[in-house]
Amino acid sequence: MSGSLNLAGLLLAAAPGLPLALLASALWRGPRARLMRLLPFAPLPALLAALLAPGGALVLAPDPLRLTLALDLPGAMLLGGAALLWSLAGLYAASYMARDARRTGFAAWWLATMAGSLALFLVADLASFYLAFSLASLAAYGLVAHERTPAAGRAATLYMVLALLGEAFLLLAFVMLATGEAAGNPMIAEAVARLPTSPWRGAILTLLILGFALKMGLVPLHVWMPLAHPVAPMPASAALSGIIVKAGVIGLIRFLPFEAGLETAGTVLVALGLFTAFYAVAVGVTQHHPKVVLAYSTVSQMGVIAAVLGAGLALGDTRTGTLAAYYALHHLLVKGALFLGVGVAAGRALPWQRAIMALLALSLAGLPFTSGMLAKYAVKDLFGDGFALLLVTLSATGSTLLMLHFLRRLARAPDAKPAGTALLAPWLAVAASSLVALWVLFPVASGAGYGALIAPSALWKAAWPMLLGAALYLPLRRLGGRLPRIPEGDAVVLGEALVPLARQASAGAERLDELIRRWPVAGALLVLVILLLGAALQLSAGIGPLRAG
Amino acid sequence: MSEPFALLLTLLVLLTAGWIVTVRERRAAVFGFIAYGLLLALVWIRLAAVDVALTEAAIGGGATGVLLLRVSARLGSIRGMSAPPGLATRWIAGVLCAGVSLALMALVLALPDPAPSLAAAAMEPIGRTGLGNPVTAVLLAYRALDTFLEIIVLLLALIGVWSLGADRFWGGEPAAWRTGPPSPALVFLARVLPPFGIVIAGYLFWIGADEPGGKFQASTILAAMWLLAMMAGLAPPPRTGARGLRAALVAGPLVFLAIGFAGLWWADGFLAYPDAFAKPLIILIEAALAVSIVAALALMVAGPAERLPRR
Amino acid sequence: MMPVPVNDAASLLLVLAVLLPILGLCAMLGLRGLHPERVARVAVPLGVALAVAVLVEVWTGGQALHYTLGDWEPPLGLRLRADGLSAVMLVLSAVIILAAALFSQRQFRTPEGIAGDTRAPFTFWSMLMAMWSALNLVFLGEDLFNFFVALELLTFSAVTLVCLDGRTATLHAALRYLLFALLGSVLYLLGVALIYGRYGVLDIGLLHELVQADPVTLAAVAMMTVGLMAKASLFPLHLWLPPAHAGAPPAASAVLSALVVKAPFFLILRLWFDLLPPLPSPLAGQLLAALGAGAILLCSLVALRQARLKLLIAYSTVAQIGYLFLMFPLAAGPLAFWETIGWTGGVLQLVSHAFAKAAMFLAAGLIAETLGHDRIGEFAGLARRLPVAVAAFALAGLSLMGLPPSGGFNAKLLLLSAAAASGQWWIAAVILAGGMLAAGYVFRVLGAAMADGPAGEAGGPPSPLARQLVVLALALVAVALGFVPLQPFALLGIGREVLP
Amino acid sequence: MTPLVSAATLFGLCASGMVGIGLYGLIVLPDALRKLLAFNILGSGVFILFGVIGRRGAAAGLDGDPVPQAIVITGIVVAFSATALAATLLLKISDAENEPEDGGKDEP
Repeated sequence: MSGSLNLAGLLLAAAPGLPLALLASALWRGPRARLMRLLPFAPLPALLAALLAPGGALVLAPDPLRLTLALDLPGAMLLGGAALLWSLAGLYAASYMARDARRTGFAAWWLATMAGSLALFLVADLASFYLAFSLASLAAYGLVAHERTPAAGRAATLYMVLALLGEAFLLLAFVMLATGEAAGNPMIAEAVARLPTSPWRGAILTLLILGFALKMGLVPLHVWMPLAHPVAPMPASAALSGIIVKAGVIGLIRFLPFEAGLETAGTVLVALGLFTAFYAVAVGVTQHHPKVVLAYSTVSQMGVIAAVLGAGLALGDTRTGTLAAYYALHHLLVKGALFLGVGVAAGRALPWQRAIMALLALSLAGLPFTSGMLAKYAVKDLFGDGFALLLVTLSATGSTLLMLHFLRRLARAPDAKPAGTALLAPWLAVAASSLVALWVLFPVASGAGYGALIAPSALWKAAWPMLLGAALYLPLRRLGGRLPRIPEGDAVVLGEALVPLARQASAGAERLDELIRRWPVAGALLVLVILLLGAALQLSAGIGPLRAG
Repeated sequence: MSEPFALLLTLLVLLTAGWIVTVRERRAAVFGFIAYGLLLALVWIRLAAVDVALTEAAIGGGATGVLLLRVSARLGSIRGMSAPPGLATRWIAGVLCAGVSLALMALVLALPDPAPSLAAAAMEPIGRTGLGNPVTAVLLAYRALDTFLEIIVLLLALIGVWSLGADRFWGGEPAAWRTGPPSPALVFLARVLPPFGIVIAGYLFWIGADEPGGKFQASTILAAMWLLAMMAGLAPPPRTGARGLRAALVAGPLVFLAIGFAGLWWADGFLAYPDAFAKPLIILIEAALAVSIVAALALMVAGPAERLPRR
Repeated sequence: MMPVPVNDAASLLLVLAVLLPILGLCAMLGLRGLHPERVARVAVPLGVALAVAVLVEVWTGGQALHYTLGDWEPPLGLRLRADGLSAVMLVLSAVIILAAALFSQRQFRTPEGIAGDTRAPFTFWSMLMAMWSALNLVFLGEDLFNFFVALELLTFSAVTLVCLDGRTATLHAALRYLLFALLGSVLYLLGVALIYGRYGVLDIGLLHELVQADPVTLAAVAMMTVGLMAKASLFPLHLWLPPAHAGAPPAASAVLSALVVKAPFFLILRLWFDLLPPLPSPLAGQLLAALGAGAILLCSLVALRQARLKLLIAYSTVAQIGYLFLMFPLAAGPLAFWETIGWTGGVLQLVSHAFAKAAMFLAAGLIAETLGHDRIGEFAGLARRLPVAVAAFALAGLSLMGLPPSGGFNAKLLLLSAAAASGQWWIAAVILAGGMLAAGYVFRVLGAAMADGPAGEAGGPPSPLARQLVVLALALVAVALGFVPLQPFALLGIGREVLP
Repeated sequence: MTPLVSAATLFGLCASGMVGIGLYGLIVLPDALRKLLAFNILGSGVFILFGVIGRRGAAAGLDGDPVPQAIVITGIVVAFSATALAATLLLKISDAENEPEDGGKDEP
């Protein structure tokens, strides 16, 4: 890896650099006032880097820090998609939030989250990855909490608790990965190459999967998502559901040892992913708010990606990273467009607007010729011909069901404000880019030609699960209101039942502390500690009971 | 003196200590404590540490005793620092403390024999200091920094005591005893004792260089005489903001530091004395320290300012 | 063999570092007309320069500085010594005291038109000087009894600062602090007596050559350690710390939490790593770590429930001190390389906590001044009113939570690595859980301050920007420590041949 | 005839007892002044222990090692300072608590 400055390297550095620089400029009054209008421009270096600099690398700091940037194919795909969505969602936000009293604060959180999320796709060393991951994950708190309603407060608290929990899992995993490395801060690839022979392989993998699954929202760690994504302002929801969840995806792509292949871990991940895919559909169809339905759809789709990664890990297939990133890019752009669309096409929208929303929604289920079909086609190989393939195929049925439900709830939602070009244009641009990007990248990512896509068998393979889904939707619609209402975030209710317990625990701690701080108790404890420490020291030294001598 | 005496003394000390801790009355405990201080002085004599015995009698018994008497006389009922402990707490505490005592006894018996000692090391270079009393040599030459900081501790405690006064009285006079006019007996004592006290103090100070005795013991006696005069109304307590008093307080440390730093030029370093002048320099330091100690001890017992400063 | 120390001009800096604040104290006490804050304006920058000079001298020289007082060699005489760790501690306390002094220049200024001194300013500045001298002596001393005198100086000055406002509640708190600290001192002295009885030597450097793991030595170390623990307010001996902080002036709270409780901990470090011979079993270290874990878990939970900001921060101090005690089993393991990791992590925690906590207490002081109270429940609107103070609190919080980039993060990372390397998973779990709980109480404050509410308007005039910037600077230092490379610092190892 | 226990050792045991008694008083006595007395007992136990150690170190023609003696002299002064500070605090608390009209504050 060359440490010399090069154009590609500079672009890489500018990708997180420009958002951070803009954030720093908010210290001065002038730029602060214009911060909101600068949002669309902040991710442009990242977009350029994704287009021009794949394969580029830059060492930001030499040994012993070894902070290193490098852009490979999966990273470049996600970086490009994320940059595009950040930019267009920023444009959308500039207009959508123009009258928001706290827009400057919003822009600051936005830029911090952006910097972290963009950096995440192009860092190559362990420390930088953790730094970028923390920045993206913690700054997103500001986006979730922005509205300051009770619902936002609850969602933000839950988000923070789980994000910190995820950080803790990852930190421990990283520490264990780095232990035994000669360098204080190893390259991710070096550390992962040694993972299969680590004495703590099981523990590290468990912690990694827990940490990243929290971010991706795999069941049962998904509970924060249906709460957090909908409460944010529309463009922030798009960024959260489109981009931030991909932090988990890139994490698994980077940290799972696909080269070595681990069958057990892979199988567990497949099972976890597929269960998530169907569970989220089942809960999602009972939801009423269109944004909540979309959030459940994200959970379900992340389940599919986890299954893809798991299958690749079990096979030991080195293409897995690229394929998973390709699928994730599809979801990134489509889900971003869907959330932006909720802001313009809710309620009685114009027919063409409804049509585009329908196309986008069904794209998630793999509608032929949309990005969804391409993505699903590309990843199928990894599943072989067995039961897992059937389940993955059927997940499209579930998606169809969920998306039809979404379109219906969208039509019944309160009317969106009449949208001007400032909102419509970014929305349409994201929607269009989902098609363009996936078609352009298909040969690169899958290694197959376009011809395979238009073969009738391929089209039928994409279509039958959807038809099945559509057929299933009819009875479901009949049931309509008689479905049980599952609260948003489903299992979180069980978790929140623990809150009083935690309160009791802390009240207990307070009482215990009060007791300990009573003078006679503290005094007696002091004497006790003397005796215990004295005895412990004698035992540590191998001296038995106290003897003269 | 023989072993039975030591045994008797041990029993007396322990019994008095136990009595102080268990007796109901606060005032009785204070009187017990004064007696305890005198017993301790005897223990120190029996341990052949006459310097310490004098210090213990003067400060441990005398100054502390006067202070505690003054406090217990004025102290009203105050909120306890904890609820009176129950029987269980007392038992647990008792067992634990007995454990510490027993462990300590075992450790005392386990101390090496022959005991390590710096006595020879302390005597060897004592000629360079010109002193005859090794304890003074330790205090003012070998471990002079400790002694310097000890004076700072005194000053700090005095500032701490002063800081507890009210803002408006800052710099004013302490009211050592508030209650009524002094008794005739006290006035008589205050007239008769000081001349003797001053003579004894001067003697102790002078011999301190070579024999047991020294600045602390002498200063304490002087401070006691001054307090006696204040209590009897014969000498007005000084204003805590008075220039002279402040100068007296810092005289000791400053002289100490000045001579210490001068050591950089005329000897081998900070706090080193040139061999030829060591004894006079040490006596000069002791004299300056004594001034500060008398002022600090007396005013610490007198308490914070409680009368308006006279302008 | 120890190298024969020479008293040169550079090592005279050590003497000056101890005595300069005392000279300041004498000037304040002796000359009323000078006004103490003006004396401090001269003494504090000089002291900072001295501390930095010592650090530079140790760093460039690559070896410890020694000064033998009066040319009387130990064991008879006393010696001062600065190795890398001492030099770092010296600079740490100088910077924190500088911040406290800058912060307090207005609060403790002698009123205009008064010829002499007045109570609160005189007490504050003279005690700050005495405290500084005592701290420097603890960091530079080598003699066990010398430490006792330094600890007493420290206790007296801290107690007096705690009850400066003279309200009954703070007087009670000060009395409790004083008596408990005295109990700790006497226990320490008891240990010193046993050590002297066993070896006839009090100099740590000489003792290191002599010590054996026999009952008397071990019991002495146990007594000294527990006495020091009482002064460092390690759980379960923390009864005095929360009430003492409740009514103390902000600058006093800052130095108390950042420095005064660290001094006894520093001595425990010296006892365990420089005096105690290597022990075959880590049992005793694990006992200390268990108490540390108790502090982290219990006191963090209690901090979560505090209604007043100062008490919340005080409980956080007790919890964070727990982290320091986790290093004993980690640094005493059989793996030579990781020993330094655990040790460095502990020291880094000490330093970064000092900055972060000083920033927090000063920020709390600004908040209390502006609002007239420090009840967290009524903070809504605060972020608008005091953005710099709230930002400083948040940055300091980052370090307490152990999130990157911050000194606290690096410290926890090193401790975590050492725990992983030695397979002591329970310590790793405690470190991570402690971070979560810290996040809980930090966010509780930030959440309240960020909410919309009336605190934005009510109360007195806003604090001058300069004071807010002092607080922010401290918090930024705590964060900047996160950019120090994760390698064990070469600097901390200078002069510590005892360590691998 | 050598006695069963030497006087120094006897006083060493005595010091151990004093430490225990002082600790006990410091822990269980609720009254602050009494705690202060207990602290002084505890402290004097430690000082006597130093004295015993000094006496055991008699050599070079001296009746005892002078270093522990000097340490005790310093220690006694420090203990006195502590006692004075604590006692004044105590008086101040007592004054404040027995003058309820100004709520414990000095300054109106």
